Amino acid sequence: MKVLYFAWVRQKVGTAEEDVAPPEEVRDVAGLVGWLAGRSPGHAAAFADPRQVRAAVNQDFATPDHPVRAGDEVAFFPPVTGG
Amino acid sequence: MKVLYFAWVRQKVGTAEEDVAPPEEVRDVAGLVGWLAGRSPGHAAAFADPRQVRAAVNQDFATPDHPVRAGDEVAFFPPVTGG
Amino acid sequence: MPATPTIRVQAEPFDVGAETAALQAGRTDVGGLASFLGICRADGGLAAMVLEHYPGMTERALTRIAEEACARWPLTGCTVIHRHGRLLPGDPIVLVLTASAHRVAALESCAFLIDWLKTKAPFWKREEFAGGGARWVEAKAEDDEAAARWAR
Amino acid sequence: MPATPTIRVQAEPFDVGAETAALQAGRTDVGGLASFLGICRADGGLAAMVLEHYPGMTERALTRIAEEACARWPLTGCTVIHRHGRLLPGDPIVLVLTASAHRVAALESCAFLIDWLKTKAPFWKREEFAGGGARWVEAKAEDDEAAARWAR
Repeated sequence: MKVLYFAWVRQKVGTAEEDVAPPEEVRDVAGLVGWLAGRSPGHAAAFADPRQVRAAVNQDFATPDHPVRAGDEVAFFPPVTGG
Repeated sequence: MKVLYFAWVRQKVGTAEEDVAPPEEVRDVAGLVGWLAGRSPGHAAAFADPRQVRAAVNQDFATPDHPVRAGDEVAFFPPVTGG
Repeated sequence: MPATPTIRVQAEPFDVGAETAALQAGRTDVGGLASFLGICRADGGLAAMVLEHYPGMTERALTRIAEEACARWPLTGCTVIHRHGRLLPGDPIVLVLTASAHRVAALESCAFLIDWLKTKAPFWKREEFAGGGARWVEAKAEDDEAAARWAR
Repeated sequence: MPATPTIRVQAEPFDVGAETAALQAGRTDVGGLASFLGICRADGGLAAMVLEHYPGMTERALTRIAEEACARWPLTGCTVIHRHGRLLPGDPIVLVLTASAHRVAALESCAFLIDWLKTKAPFWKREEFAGGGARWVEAKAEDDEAAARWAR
């Protein structure tokens, strides 16, 4: 599973991209957030307030209950501010 | 008093501009329309349906009860269609 | 102080890129620039469009409409250019440009300007057709309705 | 058939005049062209704005938003260009252009596109200040509200 980070989420995690293999119990975005938060202090800081973080699965915005599977591209980032 | 005509009002009257000296009883736009309509068959045709004709006095849109005086610039034209 | 609008009534074409650049030139407080460009369509065999106007009153009416926009919205600038004379299908007719620190002010004032201009600026369109016929364009009730939504 | 939008995500500047001309080129059915140009402001000592985006998803999101506009309004064409990377005060950031036979469709769809883009396209702005500080721009509730008025 490829995980991407953008903006301050990327800065806090300390990397823009990583390949991860979460355990079987991680079945949705919320589960993945919980599991990723345990990987490093940077991850923990990035996900400290999950309400501030948005997600996309395979390049579509996704809610916390959206399923994630091996092979997915999952991204985490703050609310968008383009335009 | 200078009277200007635009668009099909101009075409029906047959002139773009004329100097007129209406009698004293002509005190407002509606009175002027009635008086002008009697000047020629072209004028009569232009003002046959006064609801189709708009007016301006001294370059501001004016209603039929707007006063007109010697020295004014009065214009008659169809509803505008610019833009 | 409200911005001073730029108003031009001309037979010549205009340059959208140059007018856009002019509203930004030398300043860094413009966050959004909205524009509307009206173009001559070739509907139903239209060969040409002749735009008649009322010199003097036209400039006066456009200035008043633009000043009203500058008073209602916090604009940094505003440009209205309207052509007259004979135009061919594809030719630009009118350009409304509004600049502001914020997008909503730019977008709303641009829509306001074109809606008001359609009902308050003394222009008349005559359509000439390939077959030789011609007719004066009639005013549309929907244009009055569009302008009325800005009344207050 | 709805028009096919033109979508570009690029570091380079764009040319408003050329993009406007491109939506008209070779056709005479365009009666109105609305545009919104977003520009980098120099608020509060801003020295530069760095725009980060999500390559791949960005193009996908912009295409989806533009296709939605082409489905909702009778557009003859639509262009969305969004820059990324480091921008200076006065630099253009985003261009939305919509063309239609009728002005209301062009104006409404242009406002729709910029409102939706602000909440649905994966861009993030980082402001850098003359003093050396920097901060990520926070999303605004008013942008969500602006986008929400197009929900149906």
